[in-house]
Amino acid sequence: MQTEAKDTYTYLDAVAVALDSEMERDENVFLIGEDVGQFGGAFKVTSGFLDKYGPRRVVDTPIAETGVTGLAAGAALVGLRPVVEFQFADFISCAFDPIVNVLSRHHWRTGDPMPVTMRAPFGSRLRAGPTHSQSVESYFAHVPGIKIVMPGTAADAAGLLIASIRDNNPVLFLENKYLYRRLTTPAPLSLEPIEIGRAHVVTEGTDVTVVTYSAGVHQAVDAAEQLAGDGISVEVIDLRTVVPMDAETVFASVRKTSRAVVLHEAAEHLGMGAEIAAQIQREAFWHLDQPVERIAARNTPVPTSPPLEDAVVPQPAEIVETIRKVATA
Amino acid sequence: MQTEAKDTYTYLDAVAVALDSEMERDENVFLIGEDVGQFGGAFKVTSGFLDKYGPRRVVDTPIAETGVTGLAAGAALVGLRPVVEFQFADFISCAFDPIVNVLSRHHWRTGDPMPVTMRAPFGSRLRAGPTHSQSVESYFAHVPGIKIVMPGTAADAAGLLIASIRDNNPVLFLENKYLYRRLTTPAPLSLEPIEIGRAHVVTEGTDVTVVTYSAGVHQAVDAAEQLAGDGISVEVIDLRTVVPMDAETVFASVRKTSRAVVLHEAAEHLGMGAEIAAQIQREAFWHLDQPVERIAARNTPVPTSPPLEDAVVPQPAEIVETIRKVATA
Amino acid sequence: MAAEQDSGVNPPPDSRTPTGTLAPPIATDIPAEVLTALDITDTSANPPASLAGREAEFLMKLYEGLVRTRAFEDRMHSMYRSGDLLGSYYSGNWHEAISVATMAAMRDEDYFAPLHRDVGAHLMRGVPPEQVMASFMGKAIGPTGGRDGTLHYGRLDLNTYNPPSHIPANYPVATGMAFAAKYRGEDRVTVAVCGDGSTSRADFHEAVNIAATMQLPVVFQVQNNQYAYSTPLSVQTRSASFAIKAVAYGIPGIKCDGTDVIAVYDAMTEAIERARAGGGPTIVEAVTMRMHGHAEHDPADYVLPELKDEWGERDPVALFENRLIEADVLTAEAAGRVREDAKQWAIEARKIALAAPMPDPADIEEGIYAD
Amino acid sequence: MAAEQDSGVNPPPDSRTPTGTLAPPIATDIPAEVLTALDITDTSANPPASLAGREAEFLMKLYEGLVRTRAFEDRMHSMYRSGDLLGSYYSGNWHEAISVATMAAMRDEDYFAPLHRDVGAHLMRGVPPEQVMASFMGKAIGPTGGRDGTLHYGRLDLNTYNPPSHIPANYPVATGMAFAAKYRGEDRVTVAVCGDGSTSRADFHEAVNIAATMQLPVVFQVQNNQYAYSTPLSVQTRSASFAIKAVAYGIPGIKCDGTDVIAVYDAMTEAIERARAGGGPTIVEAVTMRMHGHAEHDPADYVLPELKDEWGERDPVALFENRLIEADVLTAEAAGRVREDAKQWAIEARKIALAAPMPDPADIEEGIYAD
Ligand SMILES: Cc1ncc(C[n+]2csc(CCOP(=O)(O)OP(=O)(O)O)c2C)c(N)n1
Ligand SMILES: Cc1ncc(C[n+]2csc(CCOP(=O)(O)OP(=O)(O)O)c2C)c(N)n1
Ligand SMILES: [Mg+2]
Ligand SMILES: [Mg+2]
Repeated sequence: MQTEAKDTYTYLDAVAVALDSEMERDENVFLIGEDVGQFGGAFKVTSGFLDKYGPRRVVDTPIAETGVTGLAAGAALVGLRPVVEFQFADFISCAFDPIVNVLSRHHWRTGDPMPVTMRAPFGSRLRAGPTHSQSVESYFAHVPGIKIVMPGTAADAAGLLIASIRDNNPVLFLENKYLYRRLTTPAPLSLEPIEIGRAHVVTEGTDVTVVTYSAGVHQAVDAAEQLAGDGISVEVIDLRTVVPMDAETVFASVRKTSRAVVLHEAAEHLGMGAEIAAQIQREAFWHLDQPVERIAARNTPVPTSPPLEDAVVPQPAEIVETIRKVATA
Repeated sequence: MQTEAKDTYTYLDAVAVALDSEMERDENVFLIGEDVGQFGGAFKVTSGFLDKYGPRRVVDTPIAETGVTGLAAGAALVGLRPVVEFQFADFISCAFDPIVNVLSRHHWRTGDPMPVTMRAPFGSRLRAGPTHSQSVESYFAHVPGIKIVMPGTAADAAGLLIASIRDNNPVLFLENKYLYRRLTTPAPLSLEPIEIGRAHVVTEGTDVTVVTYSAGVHQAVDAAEQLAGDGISVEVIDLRTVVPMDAETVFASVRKTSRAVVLHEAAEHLGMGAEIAAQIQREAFWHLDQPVERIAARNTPVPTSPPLEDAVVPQPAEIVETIRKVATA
Repeated sequence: MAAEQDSGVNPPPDSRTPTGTLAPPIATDIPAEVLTALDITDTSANPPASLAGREAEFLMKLYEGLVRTRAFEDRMHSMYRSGDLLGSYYSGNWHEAISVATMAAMRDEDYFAPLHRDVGAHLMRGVPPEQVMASFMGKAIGPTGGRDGTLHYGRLDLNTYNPPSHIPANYPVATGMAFAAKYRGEDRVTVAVCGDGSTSRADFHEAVNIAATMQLPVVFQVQNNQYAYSTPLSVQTRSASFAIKAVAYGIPGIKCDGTDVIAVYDAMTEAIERARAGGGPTIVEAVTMRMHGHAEHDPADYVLPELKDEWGERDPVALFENRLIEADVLTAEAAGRVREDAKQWAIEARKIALAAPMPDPADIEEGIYAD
Repeated sequence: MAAEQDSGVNPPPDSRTPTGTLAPPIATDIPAEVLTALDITDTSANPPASLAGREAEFLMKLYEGLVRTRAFEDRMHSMYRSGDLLGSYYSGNWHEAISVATMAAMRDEDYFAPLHRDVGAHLMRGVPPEQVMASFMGKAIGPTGGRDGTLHYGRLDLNTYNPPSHIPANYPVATGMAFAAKYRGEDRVTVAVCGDGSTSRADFHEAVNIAATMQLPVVFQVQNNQYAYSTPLSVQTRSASFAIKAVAYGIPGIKCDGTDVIAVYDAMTEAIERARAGGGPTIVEAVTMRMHGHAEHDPADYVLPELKDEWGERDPVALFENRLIEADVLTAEAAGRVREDAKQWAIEARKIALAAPMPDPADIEEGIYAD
């Protein structure tokens, strides 16, 4: 079990510890998904949970994303708090219909509760190709009624997952699988919930604002460090939750820096960057010295082969140069 | 059959005539969907087609949007040109998975053909409620490889449908069901294909650009007429196809007017207006005198009850006033 | 020209006559021993289920339910015609016996996940008739206050799920309600309803399969009314019946006559009590005929006249009334009174619905998220 | 504490032993007459299919196919271990008989819609082994030039569909290929393949149902290897077999021993020829065991040791080799030569794949749209 006391916690550990603490705390929380039981899930996040909580609360399913998501909705309606694991975020496409037409609208239509947490490992840079590397936040961000949480650090993964499970709404909790074992945070790991809808200013700066989330945070911080050497002061904002979005923190920063870049690994076209840029230009128009730039994946699927994938998803040099251009133009 | 020679053609007639002409022209074109045969479809678009073309080419199906869309993909792969009818665009959610993971990427992955046209009646203002009034273009516009065509006039419906069927790619052809019988165009109805990806400047103007598509075109033209009385000159651009988008025509107009409004009936958050605003502020930043404004539905589902629906989807007064504000601020 | 070719993918239209009338293929094609070995019961070709040993009070409750449901349907048909409604009405004519029997077989605390033809079930569960009417009128007193409309009037406080239009989205949701009951060790059962056409969809298959493997306390009812919009059974499935689809999931199936309120009651009771006792899901197919269009705007001229005639004889309300009179449970006079009461009840409801206000749009953007 | 309660929704882990070994539930639970009445054939418990009357050339073709496939698999396993591949490898060990028999039963012009364990089928269809390897290495010579990878090497010029990861998305696509063949009056058949786990999904149900109602010339093969990733059959379905799911669609089903190349050949031939003659779809279940992990990174320690031992004895390549030797179609010496040739062939392919360049990213944004 990834949940024992440790000196450092990986992003993956943090997810596991958060799940464990919520299951201990609330008998109504249960895990459901493909291979989550004895196997502990494709990425081993739920390793050991079956032994600790038994098959009543750690439920292996047939391969049936539509049905399992609908099942979670029904269980949530009458008082349980399901945590659904999608094996890869790519397969959430098979649950698009119930998420949009059952989960998202039900509370608005009826006033009934719908506390479903959907965990899904997403993202690129693992050479996993077009159908194991998708960023799926834009599939759902247009649909009113779903929260979309995308932590970029291990500590946030824990605090935000706890908040997601306690939230009374459907929450899409997108775990960046590239970070699972690449990122650690030292003990102790806080198990305080982190409010959904609050951005975090990771590095303060004065010349340009970079708005990002999930793995983009680390790319932005790396770029900020490099640009600091050239005397360029970058403010990095980690949105942490893309829906609802902490727009005020973004606007305040842009009013200060007058320049903004949005960074994400999803494709550019109608990615979250479009909404963020559209809002910034409206709310901070008279403060802007430059148009808002987007750094995002090319508008293609994510290729498998390393040179191809590297050409599609944002790379460090492109990130640094785009921020530099916006900051100095 | 809606396809006989007529003095005037409704938007619905135009779709039927275009379908008929393509079926006459190309033996590989066939229609498939729920109730499209003897019944002629829920909106009667394909009325009479079964009698004319027989059950081989006008194919009623079980209620199985996932399977039928996949079937169309397989048939298209090996040389046919399926035209799939979704009974309401809302039900395309059930085909999200094959559209994203089979249809959209297949050509890029393999070089194989994928000429599938998906027709779906969409949109609000018919008191049809949250699951019969959805605008679905944003569900798919983030996904590379799908074209999205949204005609606003009867003539465009015909020309663009013909182009869609002849296109070698998956095309989502979204018919505005509010316009079906409310809009007419005088004979003769041209059966020349209209190039996908070309916008149309509907009214020329100098003070403000309104970028819109589908039913929004008529709302924008009405507003333009009203504002003309107040001496405000509005340029209305009908995108006609939202993916690919004719960005150059939009940019050229905004460089001229220096002010832009985007109008659509989809919800605002990550609607097409986000992408359009993000592109305009980037490409015409130094020409803009005002931020780009979006007029769109509130970020809620579409309610059923008339006063509620009217409060959610853009109404004439709001449209006029927003354009006036942007033009005169 | 293509139309003349005979390599048709579908059979030509004339041959697409509906199958599955009450001389059902499974009874004729598949021997009874085979069905028994598979745990499929087919009572649909039997004579009407016996009234013997049933209490008069119980029979009268069923009868009143049937009559009220019919009175309500009649009122809705005329309200549609007089323009009272925002759009169409999805008639449950000839489904009354299924709705009423299902509710009679269920306990109040059991969960119910209906679809669009279950108006009688809602009425039996206690939704005031004016609320159902209001749902078709966009009025503030409707269960969703006008946010949703038409058939979306499920009320969770009555243990009823409010489904979206997507069919049968209620099936997976029902497995979840059943899951929760089992999780908590409650002995509530969940009943989910769908039509013949709905069985072709993802949600049917995934839900029934999941419920079967998890042995959840849920009953999957299929109301086989022989059409899905204009689509006859032969285009919908090639299987011998819907009950027999249970074989694919390793669970029992029951097929019964959906115009016989007692037959449906018996079938549902068997399935519900099995589920309550831990015996897992059952598919119950109740065969009837959709006597109106898909909704009132649809003249349904695609239905074969013979079929309409044949089934016209099988009015579930009249059939039961006659049997009760024959069995001396009811007199013609008493029946008349029940019918007149029901009519007044529906007329009264219409008055309330007509007088009700439209909703106030002020708070329409609220409630996207629960607190 | 919850773990101690016994109101478990799933049975406790220990009782979730896989069912569906070659003493299959349908053969024991459901009498043969019942299966016959339902048009389900179960030969899976029979002795090996007879070699009598089969030409030596044909038998040798099968044998060589099996040996090559195994040699290829062996090479891939060692390439995985030596780090030649970008990620994991989805082994088709113990699936060789199914792949080879299926290709032998098909014509070149028949359409094939595979999934991830069908490497032998691709090789038989003419995909050069270095292309398959390249697909797992991101090399430019792979069928998608490195855009897609791993198991996505279907080549339409070989009448093979290239599926995405989503299982079984190939099932609906296969119905479309079959639809096209019927539409054009061609006598091509389409064969679609999926695993036991894939049968639980939307795509399986909707595709088989559509194909059945339209009577399309398609064969739906289910490779029952008793696991879906870590998930045993008992969590996947409660039905007696996968072949018997055909009942839900009104089509025939056949269950056969997937380690007996001749048995699979006979089952597939029957189904394919029925489809070719206009008799519509069949579900063919071929039972085997997944002898490696889901992919090579998975140690599969969730598989019961008894099951691995039992099936370890049933190596489809060795079984067939022994039978050919017994039947004097093959000598031990000739067998050795065939094996050695195959090994060299695979080694040669690896050399080519290793030497092949990585793709050039210059045109990666091209090809989103076809002209
Ligand atoms: C996924 C989906 N596709 C299409 C529709 C449109 N539609 C509504 S009801 C209906 C027919 C349903 O037939 P059936 O399940 O037999 O129920 P019945 O109306 O006969 O009671 C259709 C096609 C829908 N609601 N959902
Ligand atoms: C829709 C979907 N959900 C989940 C997965 C992840 N996944 C890939 S293969 C697999 C198991 C498949 O099992 P089975 O169908 O039995 O085939 P096998 O691997 O045993 O050959 C799973 C769960 C997927 N590819 N698609
Ligand atoms: Mg029906
Ligand atoms: Mg398997």
